[in-house]
Amino acid sequence: MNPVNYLYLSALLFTIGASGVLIRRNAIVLFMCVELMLNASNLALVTFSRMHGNLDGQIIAFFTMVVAAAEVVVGLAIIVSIFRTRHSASVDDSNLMKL
Amino acid sequence: MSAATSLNLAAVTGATSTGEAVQFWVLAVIAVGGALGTLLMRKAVHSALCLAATMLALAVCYMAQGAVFLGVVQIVVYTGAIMMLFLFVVMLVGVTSADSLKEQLKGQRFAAALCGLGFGVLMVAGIANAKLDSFAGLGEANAEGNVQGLARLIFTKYVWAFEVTGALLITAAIGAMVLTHREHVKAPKTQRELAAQRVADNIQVPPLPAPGIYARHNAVDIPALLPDGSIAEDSVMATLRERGQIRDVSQEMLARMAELESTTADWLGRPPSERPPVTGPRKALEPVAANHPAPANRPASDHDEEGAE
Amino acid sequence: MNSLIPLLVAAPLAGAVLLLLGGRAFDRLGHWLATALAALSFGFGLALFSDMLGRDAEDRTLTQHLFSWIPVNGFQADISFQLDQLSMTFVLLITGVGTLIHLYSVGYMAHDERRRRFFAYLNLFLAAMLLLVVADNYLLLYFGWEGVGLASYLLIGFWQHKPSAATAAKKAFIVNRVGDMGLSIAIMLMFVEFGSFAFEPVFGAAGSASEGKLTAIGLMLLLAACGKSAQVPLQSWLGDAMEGPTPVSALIHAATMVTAGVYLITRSGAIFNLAPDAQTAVVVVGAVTLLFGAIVGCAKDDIKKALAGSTMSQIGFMILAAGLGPIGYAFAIMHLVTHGFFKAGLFLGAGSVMHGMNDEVNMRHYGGLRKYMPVTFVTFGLGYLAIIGFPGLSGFFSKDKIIEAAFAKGGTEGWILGLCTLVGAAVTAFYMTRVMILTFFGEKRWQPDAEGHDPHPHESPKTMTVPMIVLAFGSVFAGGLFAFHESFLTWLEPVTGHEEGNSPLTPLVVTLLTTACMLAGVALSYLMYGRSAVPVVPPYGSPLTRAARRDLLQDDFNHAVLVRPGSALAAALVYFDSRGLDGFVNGLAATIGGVSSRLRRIQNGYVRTYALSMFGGTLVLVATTLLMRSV
Amino acid sequence: MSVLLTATCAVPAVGAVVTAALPAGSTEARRRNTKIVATVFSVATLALAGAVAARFDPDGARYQLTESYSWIRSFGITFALGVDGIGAVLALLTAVLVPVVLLASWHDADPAVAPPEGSFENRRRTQAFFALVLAVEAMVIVSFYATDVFLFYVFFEAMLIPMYFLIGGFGDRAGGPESARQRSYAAVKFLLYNLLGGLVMLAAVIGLYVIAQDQGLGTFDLQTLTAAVADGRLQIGGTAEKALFLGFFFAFAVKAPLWPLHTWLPNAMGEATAGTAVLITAVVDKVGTFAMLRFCLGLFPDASKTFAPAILVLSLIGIVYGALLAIGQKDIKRLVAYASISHFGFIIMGIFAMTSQGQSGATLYMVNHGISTAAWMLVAGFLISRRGSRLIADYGGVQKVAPVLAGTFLIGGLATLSLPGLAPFVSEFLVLVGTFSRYPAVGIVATFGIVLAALYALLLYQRTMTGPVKEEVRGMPDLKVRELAVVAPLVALTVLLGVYPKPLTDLVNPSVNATLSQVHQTDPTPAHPVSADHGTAQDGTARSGGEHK
Repeated sequence: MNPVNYLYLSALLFTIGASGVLIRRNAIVLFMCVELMLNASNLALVTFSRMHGNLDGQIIAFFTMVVAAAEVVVGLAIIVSIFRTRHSASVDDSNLMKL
Repeated sequence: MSAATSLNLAAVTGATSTGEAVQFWVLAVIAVGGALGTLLMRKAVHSALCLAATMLALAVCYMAQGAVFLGVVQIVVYTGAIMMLFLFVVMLVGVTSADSLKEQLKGQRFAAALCGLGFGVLMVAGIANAKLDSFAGLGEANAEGNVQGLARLIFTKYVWAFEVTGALLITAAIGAMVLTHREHVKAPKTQRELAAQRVADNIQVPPLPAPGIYARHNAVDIPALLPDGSIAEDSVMATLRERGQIRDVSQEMLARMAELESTTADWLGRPPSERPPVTGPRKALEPVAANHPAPANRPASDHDEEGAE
Repeated sequence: MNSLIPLLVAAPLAGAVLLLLGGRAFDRLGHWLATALAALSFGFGLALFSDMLGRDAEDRTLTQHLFSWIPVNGFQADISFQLDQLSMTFVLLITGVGTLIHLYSVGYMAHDERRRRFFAYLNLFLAAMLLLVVADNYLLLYFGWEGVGLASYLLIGFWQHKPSAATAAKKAFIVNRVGDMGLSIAIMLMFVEFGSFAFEPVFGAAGSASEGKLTAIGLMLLLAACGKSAQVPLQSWLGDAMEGPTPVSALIHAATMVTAGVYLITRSGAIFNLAPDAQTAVVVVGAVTLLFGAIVGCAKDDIKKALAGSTMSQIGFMILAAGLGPIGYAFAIMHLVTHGFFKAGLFLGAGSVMHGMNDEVNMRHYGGLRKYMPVTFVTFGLGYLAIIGFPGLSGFFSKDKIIEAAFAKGGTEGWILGLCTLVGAAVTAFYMTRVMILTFFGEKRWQPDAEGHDPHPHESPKTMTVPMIVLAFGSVFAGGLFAFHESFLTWLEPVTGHEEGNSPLTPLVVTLLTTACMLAGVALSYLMYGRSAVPVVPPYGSPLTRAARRDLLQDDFNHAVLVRPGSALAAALVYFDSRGLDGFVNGLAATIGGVSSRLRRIQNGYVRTYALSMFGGTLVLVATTLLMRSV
Repeated sequence: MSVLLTATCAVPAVGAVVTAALPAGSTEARRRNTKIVATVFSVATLALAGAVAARFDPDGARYQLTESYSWIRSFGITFALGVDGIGAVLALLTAVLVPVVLLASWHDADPAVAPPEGSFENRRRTQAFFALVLAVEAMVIVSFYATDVFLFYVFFEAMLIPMYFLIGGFGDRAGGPESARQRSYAAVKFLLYNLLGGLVMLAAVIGLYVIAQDQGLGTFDLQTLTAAVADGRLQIGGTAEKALFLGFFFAFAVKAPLWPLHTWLPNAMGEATAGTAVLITAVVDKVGTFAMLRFCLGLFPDASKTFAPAILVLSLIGIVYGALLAIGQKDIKRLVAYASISHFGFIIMGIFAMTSQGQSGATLYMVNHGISTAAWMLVAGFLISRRGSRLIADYGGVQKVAPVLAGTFLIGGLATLSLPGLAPFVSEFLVLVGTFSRYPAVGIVATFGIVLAALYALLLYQRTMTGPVKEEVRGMPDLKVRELAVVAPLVALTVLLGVYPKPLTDLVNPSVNATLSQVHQTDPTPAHPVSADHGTAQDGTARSGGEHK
């Protein structure tokens, strides 16, 4: 088997994640899909690391994870505070950016 | 870990062993299935579980590719910490709340599907077109161990980025605290004020009745019984009431009482009680939600039986 | 001795500054300080005059360079002075008459609460006028030129609470500005032509310039002179300027400032001599104005406006003489000086009459005043005799010389000009006699003033009568003195040059003709006004009379041709600016705003829509990248 | 390397920060402290700017007291300061006017007793106003001293920000809620107009850099660039040079403002406080005309000559148009604004006539117009603050009740109409002569401007100050001591520079000569020059003649 298949898997997962972001309305699920996209890119990075024979790809994947953790913390906090005020986790209910 | 190490051996060279191929196909199916599950499950909890599965599969993929450390981190941080965080929030927001199926944005689903499809095709085409046949493998890089190799890079070449991510994490932590912190707009009411307020509003001046039936049950989802045998709804917390997760055991209790009385009468040699079995007013409360089994069939919970005889 | 020249200017200037900035401290004695400084300046003038008389005729030009004013590469303007015989004449006239009028004003303005300011302005005027005549270059002359314009503006509008006075002041300044424009263009032309605008170098180099250029410079200078000296077509402000206090009319609008145009033309003789076309223009302007002013003077019932018409006419005589070239320069200046005496005297007399008549100016409401104001009557009468050219008095000598010079121009022109001046002399006699009769003779036609007080005519105080008496002396004897052995001509000749024309008539004939015309004018006037009662309400009159009462429709003309289209243009431009230019800008903004408000509907506020567009954008980017790579 | 220039720029900047940081002004005493601190900083700036002008040696190099610090190395951008005669004089003008403006605006930024609905009203209002004015001063002075094109651009644009807040946040007390709307309209219009110009200029700045870099001159340093342009090392080429020139000129023409890009000025000056209006017209706008002289002519000499006739026509239209509109105005401050447009026409005309008289005159004009318009506008502001109306028709007979106010107002008006003896005359005449000697027809038409100027200045005086005293005007107080302290130095300077402008011309002449030699222009020679023995050879001639070589 060619390790390129990992890349195909990564592309597939990324696409599924992106479609999820577009389709799902629950902010939490939407957020999960974002995580899925990040994971997919991590897989690609790890595969590239293997391809090039150095560890820099893994390092980037590592940083991605850290940043994703930070992002999740803040993102979920935002979701919670929105839920507290609006009693809804649907992103369609927050459309105040429309003027 | 030993499995991972053995898998890792295949990854040190660029080529893949048959074992890895088998493993890949298994994991790929799990990962894609999990991803689709995340996308398609109506309930957030289920989505989260599916995502966790995908992440676990990916963790194994990392290990198979020689990224042992990342695989472990993936399990610990992602599946362990982040997904738990997700689950907490899901619980906070409401486990049962499900997306409605009706799409409100016109053409959104179609456009999303089209975009997804197009993007997938493009990516696949791009990868297929790229010259990716030579895989160097990580044998050299991981010579002194994957963790050591990563550590060397992180603390030398990427030390600046590493420090910055540290700052980022602290900022995120503070940010989360700030965001979820609720400022008291006015001074919190004292107990005296609350009491005065209750009297003034004339609603439930004394404390609410406690849940459970003393000597028989003390679970929070079992309402207390009123003297007439009907249930006291106020005794169950509002969340459970809202979800319809109240276990009404009044019938069973009354049956037991009746049984007890008749046994006693037998033993004392009295005639059995003429009192008919009470079927108290049920109010509007249906004790059993559609997806809950009838509580009448579940009398023998662990602690419910204590002191029965 | 040269260092006295700046002091000539500095003394009254110091007075003006002290009185304006000194505040109330000078309220009590400021007017005497101002008078003393004017007199001091006169003293300096006399000292310089005696010094000058002690020198040779050719060596009488004094210069004094103070400092460099505007030094920019080729453009060198200096604050430096030049005092020659021509300037000296003016200095003495200005400071002399000026001092007398300061003295007169002490009495005339005694009850005005803003007297200090009045004297400050008078001193300012003296300083500017002196600067004008002692400047050694055109730019510094321009400084004084506009300075007197400012003083005139301030003094005409001295009683600012009267809208008519404020309007008259503004009108005077703006009409003068039109003239000033001419002066500044002339200076620019000189700079471009000669690289300098100082008198000496310009006059020295004038010969090398083309006649066309010199004519242009000359015409521009004439425009300036028209503005300042109230010559047709820029004469309309002088009548209105009579809104100012009477001493102002006497000093500025009769004796000195309005004659600045004559000074300018005489001073620029070197240019005009080489530009005959410009000279012709000067002569035409002079001739037209002398008739114009005389006609206006005949019709006015306001004593000051009648005198203003007369001033215009007399300056027309001077301009005409100046336009004749070296034949006439000296006589123009001579008439200027004698006119300074008698016209100042006449105005002061008029002021004295008004002072006694509750500030009434309408001559139809006077009558029979000779008994009540004997000193005024006598001094005014002497001035009257001088102006009509009664033999032996000042005006006789000077005006006669001008008429003679006009004939001496020669040819058809000479005849036309001579006849014009003769007619002018006759009309002068006519309207001055009319003024005399209406004011001092006949029966009383006094009217109560606005508050119903009947006038109680009385002789004016000493501070007012003394200057009138002194000026009357000047009116009587100055002309004779100047004509004696042609002393004035000899005095000025080194500066202005002189040549005898070829007159078709002998001087005696001219003199006789002049006297005859004068007598005819007086007789006609007596027939019309002296023998029958004068109506209090003016008769309807002939069309010419009615037009003359309205300054020969000059104001109506200006209004119709300049003011009305001008304000319409301004209004149209205001509209254009707010609707056209700004409308374009605002319209652009509105268009962008409109398009944006439509485009913003795309921003529906749904996060997922934004995500979709981001994703779509990424798709396009990736596709483009791949395509570009594959190509 | 002397740090005098940096210090001159830094003092007002520090002053702005300090003033802004002072404790909030809820009490009168705290507000007064703020004002005094700001004024002290502005006076210190004046002292430094004076020192710069005093240390400038007219016979020395073109740019003196130069400083240069590396800023953005990869693009060759430096924080380079240097001063020539023109910059020194204009920076001094700025430094003179700011303390005066601060003193004049002493109470303009006090919180209103009853804040109107929706107005910018808070406790730091006073601090904000004084800090913003100092910030403007700092930025303007940097612009005058900058010898790096990019540095100049940055500050040229940055000064819009404090100006925007000054216009939009602090208006006349006159007018109701409608005026708040008008004010924000004016502020936005000011900002957009100038931003548009600035962006076009940015494109031109980048274009200039790209072209220069192609020819091996990767720098924004003005001295290097102008020297390279002069000796042919930098050849921008016909079309590109024209485009770049227009890019620079557009920005400056908006700022100046030149007809037909002027329409923001009447709004801005009308709605802002009198002090801010003075800042706009007397200080900020001068940067535009100054930059035409320094950048347009220095960097693009050929294009400048190509476009000069067209620009002269526009400025001529501006002179007449501005004056006619001033005559037609009903609002005192808008009248002053249109008068300024007319004057800016003169300044631009002097610059592009390309004669030493014209350019020296234009530079003096910037200074003199600054001083005289400041006097006129500030007195008008005092008048307006007394009656609470900007309409000319609401006044009449003020002279009777407030003679000193009327007198200073008249002096301001007379200066505006260029009365000889007052400073603007010197500059206006120089501009006219300079223009006339190259373009006689333009010079003659421009001369009509002096008649129109007399018309609007005196009409305004007549309608507001003379005539019977109006009921609302009765009891109007005369100028107070503070207001006299504002007007007196301006009037004194107007008179002084009208009679003895030599200190300024000595500073300006060498720089103008250098500018002219950059565009390869010499003054037209007189047709029939006066022979030597008649020459008016004074000390000034010999001196400037020497510098010319």
